[in-house]
Amino acid sequence: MMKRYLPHPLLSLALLVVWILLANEISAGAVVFGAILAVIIPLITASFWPDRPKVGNVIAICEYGLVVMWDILVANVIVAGLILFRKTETLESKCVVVPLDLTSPEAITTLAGTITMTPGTVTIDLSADAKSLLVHCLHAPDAQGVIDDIKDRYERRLKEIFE
Amino acid sequence: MSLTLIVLLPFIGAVLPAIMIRAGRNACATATGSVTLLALILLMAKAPAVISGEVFQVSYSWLPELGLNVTFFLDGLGLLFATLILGIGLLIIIYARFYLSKDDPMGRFYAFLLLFQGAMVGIVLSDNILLLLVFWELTSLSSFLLIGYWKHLPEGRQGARMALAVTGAGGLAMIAGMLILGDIVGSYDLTVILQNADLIQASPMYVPALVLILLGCFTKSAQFPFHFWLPHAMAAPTPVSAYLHSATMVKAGIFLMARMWPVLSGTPEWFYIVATAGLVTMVLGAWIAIFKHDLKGLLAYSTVSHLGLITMLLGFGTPIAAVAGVFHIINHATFKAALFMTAGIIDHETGTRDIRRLGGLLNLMPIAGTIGIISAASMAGIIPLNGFLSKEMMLEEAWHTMWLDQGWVVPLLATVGAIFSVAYSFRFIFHVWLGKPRDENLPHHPHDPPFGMWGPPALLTVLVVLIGLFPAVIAGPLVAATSSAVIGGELPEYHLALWHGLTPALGMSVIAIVVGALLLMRHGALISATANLSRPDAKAMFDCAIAKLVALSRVVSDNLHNGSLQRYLSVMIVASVAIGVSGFYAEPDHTAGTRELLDVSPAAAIGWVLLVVTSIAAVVMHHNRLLSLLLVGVIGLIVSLGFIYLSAPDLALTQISVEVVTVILMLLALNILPKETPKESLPGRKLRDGVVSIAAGLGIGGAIWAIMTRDLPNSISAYHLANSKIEGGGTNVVNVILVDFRGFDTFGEIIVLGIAALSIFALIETVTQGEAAKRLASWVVSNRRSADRHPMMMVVATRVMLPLSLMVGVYIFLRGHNEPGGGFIAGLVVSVALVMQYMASGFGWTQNRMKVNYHGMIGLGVIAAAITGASAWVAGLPFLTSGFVHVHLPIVGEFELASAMGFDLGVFLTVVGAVMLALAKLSQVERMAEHVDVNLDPMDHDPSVRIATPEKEA
Amino acid sequence: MIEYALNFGFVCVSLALLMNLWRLTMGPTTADRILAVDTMAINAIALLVMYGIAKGTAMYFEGALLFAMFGFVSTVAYCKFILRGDIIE
Amino acid sequence: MPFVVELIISLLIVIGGLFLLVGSFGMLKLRDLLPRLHAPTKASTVGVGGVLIASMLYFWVERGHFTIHELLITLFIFLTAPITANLIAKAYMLLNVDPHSDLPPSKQNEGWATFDPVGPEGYDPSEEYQEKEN
Amino acid sequence: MGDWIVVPIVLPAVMAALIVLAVRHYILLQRVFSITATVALVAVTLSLVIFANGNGPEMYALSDWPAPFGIVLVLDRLSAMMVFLTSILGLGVVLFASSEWDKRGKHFHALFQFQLMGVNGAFLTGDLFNLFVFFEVLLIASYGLMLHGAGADRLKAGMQYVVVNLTGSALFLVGVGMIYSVTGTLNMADLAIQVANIAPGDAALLRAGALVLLLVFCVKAAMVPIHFWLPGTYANAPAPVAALFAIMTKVGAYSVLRVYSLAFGDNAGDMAWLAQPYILPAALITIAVGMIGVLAAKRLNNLIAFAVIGSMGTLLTAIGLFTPESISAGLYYLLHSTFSAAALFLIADLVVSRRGQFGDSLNTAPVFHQSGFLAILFFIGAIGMAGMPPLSGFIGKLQILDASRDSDAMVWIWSVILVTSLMCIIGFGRAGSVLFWKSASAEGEIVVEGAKWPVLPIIAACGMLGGLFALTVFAGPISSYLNGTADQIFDTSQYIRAVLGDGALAQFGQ
Amino acid sequence: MEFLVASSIGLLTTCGTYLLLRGRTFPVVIGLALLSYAVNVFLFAMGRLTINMPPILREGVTEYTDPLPQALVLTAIVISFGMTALIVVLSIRAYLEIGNDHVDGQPVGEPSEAGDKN
Repeated sequence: MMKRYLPHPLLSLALLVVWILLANEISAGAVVFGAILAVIIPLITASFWPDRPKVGNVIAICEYGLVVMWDILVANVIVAGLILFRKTETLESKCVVVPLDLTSPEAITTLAGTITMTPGTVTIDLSADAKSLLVHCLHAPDAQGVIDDIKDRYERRLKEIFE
Repeated sequence: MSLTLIVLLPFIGAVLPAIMIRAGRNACATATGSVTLLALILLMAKAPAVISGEVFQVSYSWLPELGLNVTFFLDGLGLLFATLILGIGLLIIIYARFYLSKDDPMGRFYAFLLLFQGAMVGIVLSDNILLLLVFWELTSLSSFLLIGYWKHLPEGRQGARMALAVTGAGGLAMIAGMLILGDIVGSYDLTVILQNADLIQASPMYVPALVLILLGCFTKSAQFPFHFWLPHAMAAPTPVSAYLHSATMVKAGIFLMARMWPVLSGTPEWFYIVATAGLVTMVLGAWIAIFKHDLKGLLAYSTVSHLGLITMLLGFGTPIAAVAGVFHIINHATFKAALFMTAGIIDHETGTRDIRRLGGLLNLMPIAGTIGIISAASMAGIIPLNGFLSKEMMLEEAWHTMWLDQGWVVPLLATVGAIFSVAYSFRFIFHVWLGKPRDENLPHHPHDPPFGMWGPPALLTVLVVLIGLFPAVIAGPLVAATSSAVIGGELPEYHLALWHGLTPALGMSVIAIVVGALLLMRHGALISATANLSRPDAKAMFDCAIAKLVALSRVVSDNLHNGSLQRYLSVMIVASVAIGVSGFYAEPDHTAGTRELLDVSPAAAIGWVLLVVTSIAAVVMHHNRLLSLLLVGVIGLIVSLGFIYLSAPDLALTQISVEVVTVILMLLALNILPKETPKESLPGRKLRDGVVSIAAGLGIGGAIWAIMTRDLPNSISAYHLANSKIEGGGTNVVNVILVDFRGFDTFGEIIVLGIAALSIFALIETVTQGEAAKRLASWVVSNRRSADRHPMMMVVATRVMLPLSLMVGVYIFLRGHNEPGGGFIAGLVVSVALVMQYMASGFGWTQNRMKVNYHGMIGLGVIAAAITGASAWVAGLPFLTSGFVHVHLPIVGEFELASAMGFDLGVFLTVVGAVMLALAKLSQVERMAEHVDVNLDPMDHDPSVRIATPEKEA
Repeated sequence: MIEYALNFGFVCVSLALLMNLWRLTMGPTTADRILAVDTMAINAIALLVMYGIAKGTAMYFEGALLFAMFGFVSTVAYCKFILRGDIIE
Repeated sequence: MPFVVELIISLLIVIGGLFLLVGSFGMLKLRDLLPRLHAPTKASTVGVGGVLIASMLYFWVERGHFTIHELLITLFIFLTAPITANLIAKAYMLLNVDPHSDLPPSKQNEGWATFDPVGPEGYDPSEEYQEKEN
Repeated sequence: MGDWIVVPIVLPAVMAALIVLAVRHYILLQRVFSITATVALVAVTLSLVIFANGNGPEMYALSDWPAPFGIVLVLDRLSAMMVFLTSILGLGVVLFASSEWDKRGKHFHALFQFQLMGVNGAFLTGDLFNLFVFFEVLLIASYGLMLHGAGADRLKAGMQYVVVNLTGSALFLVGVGMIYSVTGTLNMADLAIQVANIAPGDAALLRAGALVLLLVFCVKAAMVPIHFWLPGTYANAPAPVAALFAIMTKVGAYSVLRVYSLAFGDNAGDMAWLAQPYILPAALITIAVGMIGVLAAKRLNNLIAFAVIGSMGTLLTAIGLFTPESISAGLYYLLHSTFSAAALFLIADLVVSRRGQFGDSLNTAPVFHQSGFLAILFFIGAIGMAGMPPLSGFIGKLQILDASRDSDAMVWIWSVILVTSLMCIIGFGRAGSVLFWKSASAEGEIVVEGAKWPVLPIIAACGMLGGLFALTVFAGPISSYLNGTADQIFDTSQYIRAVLGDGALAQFGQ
Repeated sequence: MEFLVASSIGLLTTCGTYLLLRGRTFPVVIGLALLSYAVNVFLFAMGRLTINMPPILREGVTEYTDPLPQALVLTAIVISFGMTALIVVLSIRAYLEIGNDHVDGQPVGEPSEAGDKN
């Protein structure tokens, strides 16, 4: 019953939030209407969401979010400095390969997205069997350090969230 | 009433032969003949009264505003011609029954013939010159059909076309002339016009009218210099020649000159044009006739000559000459019809019409011979036949006529004409009937034809003799009645008699006969003497002229319409700039505007720079198509930013949404099209295009500058602003205008979208046929392709975005009435969300999950909008009238429900349906070209599933 | 003070847009140009939001939202075109 | 309005503007596409983010009504920016990079997705599929 | 007439949507729907004509907004006549197409109904921008129909047609925009008042805008030098569509007549009869170009297409004179040329479909089936087109000549019309001779599979010719209706009163 | 500001027209797109330019820009979108059928290598 009419509770919740964000008010009307939509739209789009994702552990999500936020801020400043003050010739740009332990496509995508959003690294490709990420670093004298950083800071947490 | 019936009968009868032909040839001929006979009887019933001076008239209203009415009248002139037409027509019908072979479609022949007959009767009985024109042109058309009756003969076709062209041209000239005439008099009624001779001749438009009308007459009656078509019309079957060229069609011109004689004649212009043309035609026609070896050719030119004679008589402008003309009309009709039929008999019996192969036929076919000889003698003007009488009268008149103050010109030329006339008539007698057979190997062995063929000419020949012997008795009353109708006043003194004493005319006659006979005796020498004279071949000249005309037309037309879109567009653009500028400067009344201008903010200036650079770059780099597309996208972005800056949020939203979908469409297209535009424009071309474009830009820029610098006058939009909230129930005035004030525009607009999608669908559905399918089948993917079709990251992200986007779509839709948004933008948002799925996950996978039929959506959308509109009818209000209520629900609170939302929903559905249908269809072509199959997997590789068991969903 | 900040912001974004324009027209690769367009869209969003602050109205929010969404879609479409030729396969 | 809030808003706007500028400047300055790709991420994170937060604060404090829909834009950007970067990079690599000499190996069974096809040989995912009307 | 006024627009639209929604897979049902709808349309429009004949103009305010603020439809004698003509023509076309043509592509009937909707809307609307919308509806439907069944030549011609008309649409917006920018209105009746009271300094802009708009209308009406789209389009369009297009050019002519007599007529002060000096010479050249094309044509369909250009020139000449008499004559000719063009295109298709691989090229080919019967039809059609008696073309031309006698350009008009008539006669004579006569001298016989006696197409073609006969026989009553129409057009106060009420007339100086 | 808008419209028209006059379908389509931008802005500017006066009714606000041209432009944008879609598909269809994308009067079926003669 629940499964049938509310196939993705988390999605529905997210949509309700989105609706409130859109309507830009937290009123009874908005919530009711948002709730209706939050039920209907997942039903309509259910076929696009075949049995995934399995997400749990809200605390882990929040922790991950905060870590990423902080990293983004820091990395932004660093990269801004690189762009503004380093001569381009002295930048050690290179591609590094990050082998993956994650298997869920959602998790991989989130990881790749996180890598990109933290300035200084951009995910530019994935291996065909989705077991490695190709990451381009703007300035990475220490390639292995970057890989370790990624695996430690992000992948580990994502593993907790998704699996 | 019966007058109308006389005209109508042949037309009605024209249907009969086509039906009756199935009943056999005799039945067909009988039916046709009885129709004509009936008309003739009706006519004859009126003859006595007409001859005694009565005029019958009948009138029906047809197009009174124009003065075009169906009015007929019957006076002496009409009677004469109608009798000739119907009488000879009847004879021809009988004759043709026997003349036409079994292979000839007789039904068609009789139908055309009756059509023609009706048209001719119409001409001579019309009391309205516009009606007369109708019949006039009808004769041209029906004679076209008759002349071209033997359609397998090239001569027939060419002759028919030539006749149509010449007489048609004359007819057109006559239209103008008649209209002028009607304008002068103020009426198109012939009877009225005939009363107003003074008015007409005093009018400054007299000469143009005269010339135009005469053009019609001369072409129809084959007067010099329009005589050339007649001999070529001889390709028609002989009954046609006999009918058209003796008594009827060619006489139409004569008829009209006679008809108009009271009002047009008597002026020097009339005399010099008509008499001269007649004189020249008479002499020229006769001269040419001498050299014709074809029997019908000889007769044709003799007809030309005789028509010239009559024309000349009418041209003299004196009553007595007119009488002579009228008399000759009768005489010519009798002997010429008989002669044509005789020629037809000869042709029919011997299989040839070449005089050089004939001879001594009198012995073989005595009856036909007798008929032919008598008629030809009449044509030569031999006493005591009717031809002699009228020729005498003609010579008599010629004797008195001064031409440019010279007394000798006309008599001399008239005599010369008579000499030639005698020569060719005698030739017809001596070379055909008398002497020895010249060719023993004639196609057929000649003998007298059946009665049906010789009866009609025999009857006419009897008339020839009788009129000659007892002119006053037989023809007198008719001539008198006709002449008085022609002259329109008192008849002059004249005698229809064989003997007038020793007059100059008699002397001229004698000279003509003697010299003519001498000429014939020296015929061989004459032919060899003139063999080297260049004889302009009228047909060749005509053909050449037409060919030149056609070639010239082709040059003009083909060079003008060279198939180059560039030319068409540049002409159009130049024209629009020119007409706009000319309108602007038509009067120097423009004043510069006084509106206070806005300041330029730095951001606006930067936007402007962006726009300028990207626009120019789009032109400069247009050879790289992808790049130009990219640049267009940027321009769209800037334009929508501009809209936002300039207080038009709705526009900006629409612009950006449309932009994206357009880009996707164009990318789909570009995949098929070449990726580069070759550099093929020459510098001159570029310069020209540049000038044109700059002109267009300056024009439009100048216009908008002039507009923006002045204040807006009182606009109707003030009302929209004032009533949007109160009456329309929405605070977004633009949206209220769209769905309410001008909802009908939007209704049309969504239909445009729907049609576009349907057309796209239809266009692509046929791609599987013909050349396109072959090209697609042999398509080679040239570019390097990435290996992963559906990058995993993208797939995942777009799936997350789908519900979000739908949410946004709903949001945009719902707020449209009060805030920027609305059904259209929402529709595009949703479409784009769906397109994203197509792009990320592939067509097959997505399509399998879309349970929506886009066709249905379009239809549903339009119907939803229409039903919303029509629901106002229930309330007795006009289409699309919207209503709104404020609904109060617990928890949710108050919100507004407007019927306009139903309309907007229709918009939404149509937009989504149309966009998706178009894109889905277009992508189908791509797949056909790429030779790749659709993807059914959620993504190329799903690491969590560990391959090998691809999920399959319905 | 906010006004000055906004003006500064406008100048920054404007300059940024000009730089994007340079990249857009100069290339050298098509990918560069696509990147430039994408960045332009981002800058435009920022511009819109700042403009909304300057005018004190939330009316431009939807504009920004749609810019974000459509900017993404068109960029994806361009890239897909280069990658696969066929953007809906 | 409290001066502090005003200051914060102003600072956020200035920072956002600066990062936007730096992002575009980087795109201008860096030599090659892949490094350039790094630049706009600043614009899309801190640049736009700063401005959006400023906007939220401004409307909240200055106009007195709590606006949160800016977050939605942020959400969108966070969701989309990695994808665009990824795709642009892939497009660039496809045309300008040789996978064997310019890229490190994937160290896996299969190579980088842009260049090497996926899945077992011979598998045709589109069997049984019939195109519907649309 | 109330709500019935909007029915000629809504009925086809809904019917088209219904066809798409419900019966798009069933050609037979599509035909039934389409024909039924068209018959109903004929009935409705006929009653509109009858109503208009007995009453003054009537306004229908859509969405119930008072004019000039909302969109209005206006039913007067002119618009009633035009929608009636459209529906009659539509009936012929749909009958013709329902035999076989509609199967050669998709969505024929839906597009066809949308096309009718667009045309009817353009005739009925009293709003300048709404006119634009309906122009677009009818154009885009015509694009779809024109490309129906595809084929290389058709696609090539279609491309040109579409691009030219898109450019035209852009110009339309420019023109409307300029007019709005100085008058502040879109309603035609209101426009008439605003034009009469225009501020002197704004007049130049108004003139420029109005003339640009004129050019756009003339693009549709295929006036030289913006006629280029027509020959290729008409010659390559599917026959029933080409026949339907006979009304498309008339939309342009109608718009010229409507706008430039209402808003730029007698009361427009300095701008009175603004369009006249531009239209008249161009129209005469149009006739000449058309008839030169007739002479030059190497294909039957081209021949007819150029003849259509010529007839449009004649029509525009009459309209360009802007006198009650000339308008009345022009409208008569409009009716005539619609039927004759449609008839000729339909007949041409019957001929072409029987000539096998010879198609419509004017070359000698062997005899084909039913050539005798078709020759008669062609002959009648050609007579009509060339303006030969006794059919309505002659009467129409006569009326136009008659109406132009007081014009300064009388000599020009007369000589051009008459001389070109001759060219038309020669051209059609040559064509007919090649098609139907010369074949007798060629060997063999063409046998085309399936070309028997298609009932519906022949009925349709004969019906169109029947229209010519009806016009001829009932020339009197029709002309008196048209005279009334012309008077109504010239008495603009009737129209304005109907739309805006009595109060507005005070500003109009009447 | 007005001058910027006017010159932009002029420039867009010029560029659009120039591309419209090229001999291949794709530039023509691009040209039409530019032209329709120009015309849309033109029509929009009919209501004169205003800044920050969107026609969304608000309490206490009395000055709005002219909403009517905006509504007209909206309609025009949508219509030109439909038209563009159609012509894009048409250009593909014609290219597939004819084998080239000329619009400059080249004969059907033969790609031209020669320079532009017109």
